Amino acid sequence: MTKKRTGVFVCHCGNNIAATVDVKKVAEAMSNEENVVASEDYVYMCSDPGQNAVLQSIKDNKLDSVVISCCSPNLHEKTFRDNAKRAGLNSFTCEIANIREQCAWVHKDKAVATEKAIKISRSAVRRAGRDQALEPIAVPVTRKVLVIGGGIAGIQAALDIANAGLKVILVEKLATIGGHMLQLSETFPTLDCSQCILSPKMVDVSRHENIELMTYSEVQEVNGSVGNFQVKIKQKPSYVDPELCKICDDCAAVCPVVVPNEHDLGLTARRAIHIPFAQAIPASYTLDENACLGLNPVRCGKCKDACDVGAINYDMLPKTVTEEVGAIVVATGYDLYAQEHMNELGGGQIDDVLDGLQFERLCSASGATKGHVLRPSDRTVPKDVVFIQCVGSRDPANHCAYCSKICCMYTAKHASLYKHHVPDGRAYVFYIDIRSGGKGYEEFVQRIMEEDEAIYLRGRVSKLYRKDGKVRVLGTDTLTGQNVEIDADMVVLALAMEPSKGTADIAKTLKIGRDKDGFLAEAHPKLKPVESVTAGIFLAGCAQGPKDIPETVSQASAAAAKVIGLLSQPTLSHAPTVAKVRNSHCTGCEMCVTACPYNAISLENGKALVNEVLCEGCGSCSATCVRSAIEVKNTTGLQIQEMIEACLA
Amino acid sequence: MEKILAKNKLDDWVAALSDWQVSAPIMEDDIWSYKASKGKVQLEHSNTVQPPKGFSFPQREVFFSFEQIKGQPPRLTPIQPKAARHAVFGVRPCDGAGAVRMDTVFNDQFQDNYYQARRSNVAYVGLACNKPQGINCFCQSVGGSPVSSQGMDVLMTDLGDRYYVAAVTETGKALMTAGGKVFGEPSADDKKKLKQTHADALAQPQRAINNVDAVPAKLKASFDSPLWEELARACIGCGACTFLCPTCHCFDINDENTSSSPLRGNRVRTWDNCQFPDFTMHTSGHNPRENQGARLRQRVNHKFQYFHENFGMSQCTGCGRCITECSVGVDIVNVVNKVTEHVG
Amino acid sequence: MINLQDMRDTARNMLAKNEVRGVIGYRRSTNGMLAEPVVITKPEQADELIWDPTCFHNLSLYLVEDRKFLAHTRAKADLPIAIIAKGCDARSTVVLMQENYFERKDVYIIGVSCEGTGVLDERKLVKKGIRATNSAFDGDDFVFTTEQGEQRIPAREVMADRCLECRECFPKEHNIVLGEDKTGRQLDAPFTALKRFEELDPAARWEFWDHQFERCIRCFACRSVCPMCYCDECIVDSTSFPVTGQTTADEKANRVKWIERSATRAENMTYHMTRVLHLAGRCIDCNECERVCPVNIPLRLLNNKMEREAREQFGYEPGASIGGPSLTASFLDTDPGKFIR
Amino acid sequence: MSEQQAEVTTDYEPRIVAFLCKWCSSAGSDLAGVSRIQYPSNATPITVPCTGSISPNYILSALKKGADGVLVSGCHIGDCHYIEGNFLARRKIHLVKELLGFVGIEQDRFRMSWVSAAEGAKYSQVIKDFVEDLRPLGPQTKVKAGRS
Repeated sequence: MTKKRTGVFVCHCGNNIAATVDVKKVAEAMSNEENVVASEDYVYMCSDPGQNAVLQSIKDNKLDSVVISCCSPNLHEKTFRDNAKRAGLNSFTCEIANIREQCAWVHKDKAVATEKAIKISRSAVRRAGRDQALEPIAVPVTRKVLVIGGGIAGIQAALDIANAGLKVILVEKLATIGGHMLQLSETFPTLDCSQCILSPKMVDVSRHENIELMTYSEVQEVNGSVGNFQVKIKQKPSYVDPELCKICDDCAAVCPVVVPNEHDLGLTARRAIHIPFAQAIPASYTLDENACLGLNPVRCGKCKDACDVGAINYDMLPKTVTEEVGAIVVATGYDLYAQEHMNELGGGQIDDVLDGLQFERLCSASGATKGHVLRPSDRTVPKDVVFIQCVGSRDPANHCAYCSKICCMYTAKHASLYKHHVPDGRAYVFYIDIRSGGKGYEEFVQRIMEEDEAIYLRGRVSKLYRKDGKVRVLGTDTLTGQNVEIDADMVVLALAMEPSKGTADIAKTLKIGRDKDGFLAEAHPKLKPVESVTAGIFLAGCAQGPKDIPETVSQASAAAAKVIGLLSQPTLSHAPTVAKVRNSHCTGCEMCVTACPYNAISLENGKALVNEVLCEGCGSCSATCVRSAIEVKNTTGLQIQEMIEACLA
Repeated sequence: MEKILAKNKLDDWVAALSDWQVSAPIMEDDIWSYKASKGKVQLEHSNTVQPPKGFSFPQREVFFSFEQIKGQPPRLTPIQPKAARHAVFGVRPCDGAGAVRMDTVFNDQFQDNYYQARRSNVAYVGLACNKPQGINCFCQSVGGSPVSSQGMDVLMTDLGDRYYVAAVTETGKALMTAGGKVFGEPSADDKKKLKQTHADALAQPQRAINNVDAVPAKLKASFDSPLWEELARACIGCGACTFLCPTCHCFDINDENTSSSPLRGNRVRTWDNCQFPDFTMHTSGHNPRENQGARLRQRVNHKFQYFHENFGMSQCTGCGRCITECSVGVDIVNVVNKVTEHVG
Repeated sequence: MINLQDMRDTARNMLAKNEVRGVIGYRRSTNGMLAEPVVITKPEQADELIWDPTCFHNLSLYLVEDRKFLAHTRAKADLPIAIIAKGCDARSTVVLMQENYFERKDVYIIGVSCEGTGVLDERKLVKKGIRATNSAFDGDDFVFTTEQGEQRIPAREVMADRCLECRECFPKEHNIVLGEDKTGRQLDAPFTALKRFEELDPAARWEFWDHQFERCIRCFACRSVCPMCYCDECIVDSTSFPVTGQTTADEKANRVKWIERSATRAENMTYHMTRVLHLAGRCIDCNECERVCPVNIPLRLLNNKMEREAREQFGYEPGASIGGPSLTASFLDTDPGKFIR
Repeated sequence: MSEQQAEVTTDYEPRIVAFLCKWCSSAGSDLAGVSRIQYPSNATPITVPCTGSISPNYILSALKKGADGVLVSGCHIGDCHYIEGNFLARRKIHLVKELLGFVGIEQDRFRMSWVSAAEGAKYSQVIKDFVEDLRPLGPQTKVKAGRS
């Protein structure tokens, strides 16, 4: 290799660096380096004059590589690489030596800080000395998007993206889209009917020419990377042809099998062949094969006989399709923390202790009791109802550490709905504190307290048990310091929200991370709240963390905007710092293939072959290869070795 | 100068050599190797795993150190081996013969100062082999003898409770003179016993190279023999045979950098090894000795043909180490016999 | 007991029927009583094959040599090659296949069970002062022919350390197998020697290894004899360098030198430590490296240490499965991480 | 071929090579900087993409070139930017650490830590602790190449 001509530019950063690091001395030390032909310092390297000085030096000294000793590469690596590019240099031969955050700001003694700054800079000079000029890899994109989850988040994202002219595949696990929002009676703080605002959107989805809806389906496998994912989707058979089904209910009428209805959270029953609810999209019956007597005319066959239009087909098979998409939105939503976990509150074994969603179904006009609040055990009107907040939330020792965010609001809503249904009833609310940040939220809660006369008790409930046909509630009112005992007709638990079942699996399938609570992890808590850590995969709704409907809709639209932005270009550019195989040394042992987190390596004619578009340049392959037959460009063993030497010289 | 040394006086002689560092074979890590004697010398060893060649030709020799500061001419600092006089006890005749061959190589046409600086300070106090040291001894097949004083400064012969000690060189005389009164004068009986012991030693059966005089010519005629590859089929290409050989002397010279900017380091000579694949590899990737057969041929031919042509003697001294220490049964005696037996 | 005639007949028949192109086995060497590896290719050579306590070599090395030879000569083998494989040899063959070095169909494994006696450690015999001209298995004993006549010694007194601790003397992976499966007949608990060594305090351990690494002469016998060290270029101190038409001048000039050629302690140590780390999860304890070391560096301790870590911390058993992932290319969520701050 | 023991100096300052992953620990050390948390200057950082890319050779090489201590720091388990690079590292580094201890090299010479981008204070603590633990050990001479 012909020797590099490197220029070093040491930034004072005003006094930020220069106060602790003798920048002149650093520049001088660098000028003694073998490859260095120019070494300068300047007060603000990132300023226009600073950048111009670098530009000029590159031209004057015919530099082929530059090192900027300045702040963290997270701040100005791009600035200086772009600048180097303007001067005709390859941007990948520009290295940053972080002498501010990692040196000047954390040390006081000028002598030792200067010495360390020299080591850091020298190390960057060595790296630059063996940097290859690299060109970004252009990746053509597929202008099609996969949205996983057909709740409000998925629906909103799908509509926004489809309206921008991109094709969307919306995959929903259940037989209908709509999600939990469809189970809600009214929504806070305006108390408008949930179904009424959601149903039109669901219809839009089903009629949109750019949206392909796949219900009763799950994503099984995802390969590829941003711009070009290959997804395998499996659609379970519904045994009913939605094109033919007239939703006449003749089939359900004759079906002999009765099972609990999930849509009503078990408060009602349904048949094996059923429609989840009247306005389901797609508007079609579904035969639940787990409940059915056997999909066999010999065993039963009543529904098939009853269907005039011949929509029922017992021989329908699962269908697996493979689709190419350019981006993915994950909106897999939440589930309520199971009552079974709450041993102190009866563990789900006490009659008339409901969770919030069950209560929604009691209040809903389309629900279990046709909109009359009746307690499940004896269908009487409950006169004393206790609502308990923070059940399972904010309890790091036993349950979930986090706040589920929406419970304060929906409990207030529940109390209000209850009082509207049963004006002479008493609504008690146990709370720890009220979190009502949101437009009109605080006013809403105040109104429930004052106008609806809900009785708010600050404290926790220690025990629930059944006594004399009622539920005895033992709690404390911490404001008066007294124990409280209430014989309630019904108790409603505001259970914590947790990531929906299957979130762990989908995270694994998508190779995206989860946070400590199991929610999908955003790439950055503040600056990248809708991006996952994997490029091209975006997050929307409660899969990423508890949130209410407006917030979910905002995030879904934000994710949609990101997707639209991403796919608005004909090609994407992928970092060229990818792994490279030395064929002469590779023996095809496949260790790198196993180690690669991105399935970017395969064996071709007995040698490892890197798919540069999939490779993220993590280097797991290179550390695993015992032969050094694979290395990441510009982070080679030789570079690291020389950097080590530079750190210890 | 010929003397008698009672075995229990051996340590006294060693003690008298206060100007010398004394090394002798000691058993450590289950092998015999030459180590600093620490005052005690017991000559009950079978041959050492490593020959004494490292005393004059160490595995690593620094020639000079260098430094290149940017913008300045390179600075070299020559390094000379430290000169300490070293007496090595218990050297077997095959290794004495080895020293003669090494001296020949490093003084032929060009005198290697590093070698010579060390060699001139080393004295070998040999010990004749009354019995072969192992099953693979064949010194008599290669012009040597188990009682030879070749290459020695002193030769000792074990006569039971005493050694017959004979000076071979002036250095040897000096060593013995330093011992002074620890020695006795040999009686006629001692001389007779010595003669008998030597005669008995020579009569001990050894492995043999067949028709040894014809070997160089026959090897020359067998250069293209397919037998080489066959005989090397089990060879694993390690360097044990040559690193342990008392006469293998090939070396490599490398710059070992301690810093790359400014460039600093040492120019170092290390043993090299004709059994390693890169020994003759060209930059192009071409290797004239591209398989282990060719490398075996090189080792054998160098010992038995080329050295003969250059210096009129076999380079191999028949110590048998390369046979004993080969982990897969490559046997130089067998190889020479097999290859030559088919040549007319 | 292994019937030698069975072994010879098997080899002869397979060669005669053209089922294999060669049989890798043992024959008598010219170096005393020892066996040496051989590849026979003709049926009439079958009678050269032997089986005795000096058949300690791990012959899977010659499968590697064979593949290298085929690659070098660009020859295509249409028949498999057969190998006589003890339990340990079979395990290393499995690792080689796990790493795709060759395919299962390319190898015909003639397994031989060590039946719990294992093989000889020649050094232990020398230490006992026995010079033998022949050795044979007999039940739990080895029988040596010496000048003083026949000498019978309980195998465990002179058996290789690895055999004393062997957990799997029966070659599980095989096409045919000779001898009985006496798995479980280990004489010492696994890692007995290792445990003994680990009782030393760190300072004593350092003193020990300092001395050992100092002594290494870097003849690379350990590496050369190791079936797992099949790299064309060793990344620590190569004595070979594959050059192809695509090799650039830059690659030739700028090779990473993790160590220097000088056989000094630090260099030797780096060489051995790297080797040990690269063998972690791949070394199946045939202990050929320690056997061939001319200066007796106890390399088995190092490899054993890695083997035990793999087994106890990661539940990993090298040479157990052709299809399984390699140790360092895989992980478990439950891997220990307490050492991390 | 014996090497000289490095003379024990009174004002000994341990020299540490710190391999930091780009996404968490390097960012964490940036945060320490932004927060102006002071810590000893003994550790010189080398940023690598991921702890999973750290070959045992890097660690041995640093020790051989005279590092008194080597630090490897990356994302917490589950937080790896590359999903599972730190899992691979954890296994590999465990082996390196065990081996170093086995041959009698002070276990405290080598350290691994998880430092997230949010843990600037932790990064500084890791360095402080490491320097304090290294100080009593004196200069590292065991693996260090001592050339004439």
